[in-house]
Amino acid sequence: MPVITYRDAIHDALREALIKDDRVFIMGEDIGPYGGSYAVTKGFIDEFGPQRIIDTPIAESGFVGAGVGAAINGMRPIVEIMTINFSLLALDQIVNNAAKIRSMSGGQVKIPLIVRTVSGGGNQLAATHSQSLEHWYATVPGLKVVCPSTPYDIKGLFRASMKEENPILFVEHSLLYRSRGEVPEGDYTVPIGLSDVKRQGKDVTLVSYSRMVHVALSAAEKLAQEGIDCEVVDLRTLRPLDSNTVVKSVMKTNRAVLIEETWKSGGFMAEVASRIYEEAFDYLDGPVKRIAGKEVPLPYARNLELAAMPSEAEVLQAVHDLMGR
Amino acid sequence: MPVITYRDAIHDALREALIKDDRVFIMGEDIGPYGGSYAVTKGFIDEFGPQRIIDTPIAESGFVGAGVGAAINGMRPIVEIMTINFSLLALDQIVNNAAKIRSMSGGQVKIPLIVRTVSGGGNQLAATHSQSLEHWYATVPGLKVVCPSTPYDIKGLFRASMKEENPILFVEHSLLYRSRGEVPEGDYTVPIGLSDVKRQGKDVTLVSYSRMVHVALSAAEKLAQEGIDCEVVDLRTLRPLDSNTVVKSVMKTNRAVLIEETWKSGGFMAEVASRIYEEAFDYLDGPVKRIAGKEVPLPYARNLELAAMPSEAEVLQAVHDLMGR
Amino acid sequence: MATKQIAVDKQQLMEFYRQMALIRRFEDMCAEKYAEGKIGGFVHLYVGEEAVAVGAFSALEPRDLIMTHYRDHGHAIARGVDTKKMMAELLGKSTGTSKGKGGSMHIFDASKGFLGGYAIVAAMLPMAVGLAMGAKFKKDGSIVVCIFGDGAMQEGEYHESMLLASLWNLPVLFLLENNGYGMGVSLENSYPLKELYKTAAAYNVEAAPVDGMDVEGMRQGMLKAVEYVRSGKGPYLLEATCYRFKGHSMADPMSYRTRAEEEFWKKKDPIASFKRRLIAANLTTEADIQKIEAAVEKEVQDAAKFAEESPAPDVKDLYTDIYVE
Amino acid sequence: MATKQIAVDKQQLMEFYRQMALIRRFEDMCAEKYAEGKIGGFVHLYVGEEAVAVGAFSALEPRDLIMTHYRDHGHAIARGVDTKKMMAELLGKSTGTSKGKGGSMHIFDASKGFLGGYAIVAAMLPMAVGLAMGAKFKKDGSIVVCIFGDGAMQEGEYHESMLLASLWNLPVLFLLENNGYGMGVSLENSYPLKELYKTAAAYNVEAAPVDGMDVEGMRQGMLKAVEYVRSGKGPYLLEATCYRFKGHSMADPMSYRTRAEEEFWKKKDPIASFKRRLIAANLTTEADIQKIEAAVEKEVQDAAKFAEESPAPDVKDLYTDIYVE
Ligand SMILES: Cc1ncc(C[n+]2csc(CCOP(=O)(O)OP(=O)(O)O)c2C)c(N)n1
Ligand SMILES: Cc1ncc(C[n+]2csc(CCOP(=O)(O)OP(=O)(O)O)c2C)c(N)n1
Ligand SMILES: [Mg+2]
Ligand SMILES: [Mg+2]
Repeated sequence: MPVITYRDAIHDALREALIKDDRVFIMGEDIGPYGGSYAVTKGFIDEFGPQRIIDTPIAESGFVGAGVGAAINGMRPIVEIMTINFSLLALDQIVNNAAKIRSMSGGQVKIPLIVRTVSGGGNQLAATHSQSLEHWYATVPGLKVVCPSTPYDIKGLFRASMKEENPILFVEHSLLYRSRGEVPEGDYTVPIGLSDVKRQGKDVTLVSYSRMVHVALSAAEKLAQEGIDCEVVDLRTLRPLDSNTVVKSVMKTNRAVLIEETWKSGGFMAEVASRIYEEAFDYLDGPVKRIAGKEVPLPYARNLELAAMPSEAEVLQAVHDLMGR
Repeated sequence: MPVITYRDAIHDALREALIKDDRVFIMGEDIGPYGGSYAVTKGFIDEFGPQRIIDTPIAESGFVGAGVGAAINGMRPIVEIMTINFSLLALDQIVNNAAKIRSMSGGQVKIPLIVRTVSGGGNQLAATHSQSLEHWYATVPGLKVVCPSTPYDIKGLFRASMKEENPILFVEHSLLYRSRGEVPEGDYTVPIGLSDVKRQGKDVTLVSYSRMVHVALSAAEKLAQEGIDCEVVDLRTLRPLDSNTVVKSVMKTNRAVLIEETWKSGGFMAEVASRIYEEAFDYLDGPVKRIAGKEVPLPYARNLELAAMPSEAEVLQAVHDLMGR
Repeated sequence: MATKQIAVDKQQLMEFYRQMALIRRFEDMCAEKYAEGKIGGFVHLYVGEEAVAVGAFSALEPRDLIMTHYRDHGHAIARGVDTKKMMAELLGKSTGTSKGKGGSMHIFDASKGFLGGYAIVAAMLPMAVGLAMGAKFKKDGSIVVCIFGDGAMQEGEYHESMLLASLWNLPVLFLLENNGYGMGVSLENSYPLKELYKTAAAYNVEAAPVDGMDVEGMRQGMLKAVEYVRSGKGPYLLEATCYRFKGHSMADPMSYRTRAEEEFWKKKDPIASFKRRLIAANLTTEADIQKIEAAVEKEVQDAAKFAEESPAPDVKDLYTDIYVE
Repeated sequence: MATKQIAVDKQQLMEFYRQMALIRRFEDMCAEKYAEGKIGGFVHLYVGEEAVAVGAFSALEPRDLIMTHYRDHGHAIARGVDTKKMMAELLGKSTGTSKGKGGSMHIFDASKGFLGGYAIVAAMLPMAVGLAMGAKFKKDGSIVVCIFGDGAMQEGEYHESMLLASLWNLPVLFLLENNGYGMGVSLENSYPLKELYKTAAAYNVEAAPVDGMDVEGMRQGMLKAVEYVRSGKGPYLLEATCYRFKGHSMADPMSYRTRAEEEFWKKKDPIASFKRRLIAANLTTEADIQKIEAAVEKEVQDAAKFAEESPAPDVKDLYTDIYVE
């Protein structure tokens, strides 16, 4: 199977969507001649022209709201918000319009809108540019929130998103664009709302999504050398949340470590933990461990940034604690 | 002790702040001649004049950001956002400026800013006007989030907030303004970051905040008649979160029901539940129960609205389930 | 193409009268039902502003699309939305325009191109831009009309929407209902310019003022604007000066404007003055007017009856119409 | 009070030269350190725009306050912020202006009234309005200068801030650095008007354009604006036309503008052209210029050395400077 990057996988999926349906267009900041902040839409302006690859002014509420309106009026807009940090300026349009209009109209309209954005820290971009806020969106009925971690998943989940007629927040991770993985050439989709076991194991369940899946996988490799066999579950979709896969795994391993980038208090893993306790309480030897970002505005200096972000070392420590070693 | 309303308690606390310090001013939509959407600032325009009681244009990001700037430049602004729903339009100013500037400047400035707002549903205001979003803010380092449930607490917590030099989101509840309670005439404060046991009990711990505290208390009364003795813990502050008081209570009762208005998945009670499990796992007979808003955009029709909101009946049911009756 | 100066025939004039009378009577009925506690939430009456919607929409075609704010009853009626279904919506009934889920602020009838009232101030402006992107793509000759208040133009979304519409030369007509107040704050205290249409120059957008108390003038102003927009010249801002005779909503204390000012405007009552003109010009008689009033009365009584007799939504429908399955 | 036409003396002109040369050399050093991997995150160079900051700030007094965007090195240097501390900040050192927590986009020195660079486009505009509220309250004669780009004025916060500043007649000077691009999108493709200062009319705000490549012209334009604002007449919008010689940030692919355009602007290099003029007018000699360049070189080398030799922040400081205790 061809091995490609996460960037190429989403690039190809977008291109495919543009070719398939002329109601599809992309709009966002610097997606045209600049090629996108993360070079995802590179070349599109030449292939599809400025009618379908629309550079927007720096007006997030305006162009995201325009995406909602275009979706109502029969288009299939894909709106790119450069990073999830800037989505705060468009949050009202997403939360109060995109997510609610179908319900408020008694089902009279559909909002087939994909809002693509980029989450996460680790690039020394400091406090305002390094946040993981997808869990806020994941609490909102009417939205779906998708957070792929691999080239395979990003392509498959994007295809599934294009088949939906619901508003979707599609959250990529800035540090994953160069990561590589197998992606079949043919057509396939990855269903929205299904967690994925990325590694089988019997001793401890590591739960995460997006970039932290790779931290979990790498920790699992190290732990395997010590004879600790970790199962790694990738949530893939935060809303709807498939906790069954997680719970089933924990019923097998009796132990769980949950890993996410955002601040711990009120992070998404509090929800995942709650589901585990609620559905597998009697299978647990003790509390699950939550590993998350430290509760600080992410500092610029590299050493502080690293100290503030969840690390593999913390995962190893948590597993060791759980295994009593 | 005099018995006054929640509205009068915050009105009095604001008035006191205005009298005490001439750097204090209030700004927000319709707080002047209109008297405030919930009549909290009634009469202030006559007493303090338009320099200190500033009606703003409908420009939430603008005037909340102006509050941050004024705080940096030596003022003590109290900014009113009519409801927490509209705070979405000012979220970037709160999350990326108010909460982070002190850290990003290496501690060079202080942001003594109080943002007052109103949360919650139950007035048939439909999907966009009935949300409880304080838990999003409660995840943000740099902010404090205060949610008083009684006249005593609102006055005491507001006084404590005025003594802080940190940005505070002060969240009131629209259905509590008419509620009454004892408030001493003298000076007192209620510390930020301390949960409060509103009712002592030994069988089950009911945890909530803001209006849901009253649902919990009312349920506790009914349960008392059946011989079930509930302890009711009012979180009062979501950030910093005092989970000790909750954990201590659960260690005594071995059972907990958590009640909040917002949507269940990713709600704040997932965090509270996680803390309980993490710190009192061995004291629990089984999973704690979470009661929350149904995961729908809140509908207008009264019967649907009631069905969507957490109810006393659900609390009774949850307690009965936990007690095995 | 020169502006079509379609001579308005008698029939059309009488239809104007009927629509305005219907709106006025409908609003009175809303006030009654609100007082009876049968309508909940916020209700914003259109009394005094009837000429704006009636004159304006007479210039539209069925294929055109409309989005408006929460003060939407008059717009819906002028667009021909069924008053029975509207009143049922207001009473929270399953037969309502949104099956009872939207309420007063969210009247919606996609079959009439009436794409909703919106309760978040200015939220529909960016969406209207998006609708116009769809209209432009489809090349079906439709235009979009977006109605908003003088308060809404204070929000940043006004700026972003005007900018996008102009930059992309979209067929959207911004109809600004300048009634001089946003809730209790007068325009004087909330915008540093008197003639709001002049702000269009900042976006290179064509604009004009029109007397919103004069239904025929409204139609003429609107015909010109519609022609401009439909011909592909780009967006247009039409500022209709008007006055709301009632409070902002049913909950308004009405403490912020003078009786003298109200009297001044009541002399310009769009219905009474139009009637005087019709009779003076011998275009109608008191008897004819009485007949219209009687028909209107019957329609509104029928609407109320229909609404009262309709069933509330089934609680099972709490979860329907949120996602497209 | 008439505009003070202070004759700029030779010493001042040489100081202009020194500051511009210092900025240019500092930025080159940043590029070097970035290439060496010693500076992380985003770095936005001010090369080409030096005359704007230097000319503008020469018209200010020490008591005045400044807020700017992430392209802030030049502004900080022109305001006299210590280049050692700045370079240390860029290298993420504890001796940096923000102790390494802010980085390139957040240079901050409250002792100089330099209240920060901000990385969220337009976020500082509302805050500057608030600073001006404070200045007006204190009646200390200070004014606020807010620097932002042509891209920032596309955000809704521009609208809200101009509106508030005008309505409340605040002493804030909006200095618009129009360099023709927001990242890779040209103004042509992002704003429907060429002369951006004309947007001020929509807010009844005084405005003027100025040549941002000419340091003396900048000073003159700014003196006029400062006098207007300081005299209490209200806000002012000064549009400085300029050009950035480098990419948007160090990560810019530079695929969106023509070499011819770049050449056109490089002929107007604010430093080279100023030098030619000084020499032609016999105000200086090549030898004097060499002396300045040497001093500048030494300052920047010293700054680099200081930064390199400074220690990284202590990891214990991860949790400091977030809240005021
Ligand atoms: C974002 C937001 N802020 C505030 C409100 C509260 N609010 C509702 S209507 C209104 C006044 C709007 O005035 P205008 O746009 O002039 O419309 P009018 O009511 O006069 O028709 C305000 C402040 C809101 N609904 N949404
Ligand atoms: C709210 C927000 N949206 C987008 C960005 C990404 N971004 C950073 S700088 C920039 C361009 C700003 O251009 P301009 O204001 O003209 O300043 P210049 O860089 O030209 O000096 C963009 C889009 C951001 N930082 N914040
Ligand atoms: Mg109005
Ligand atoms: Mg620019």
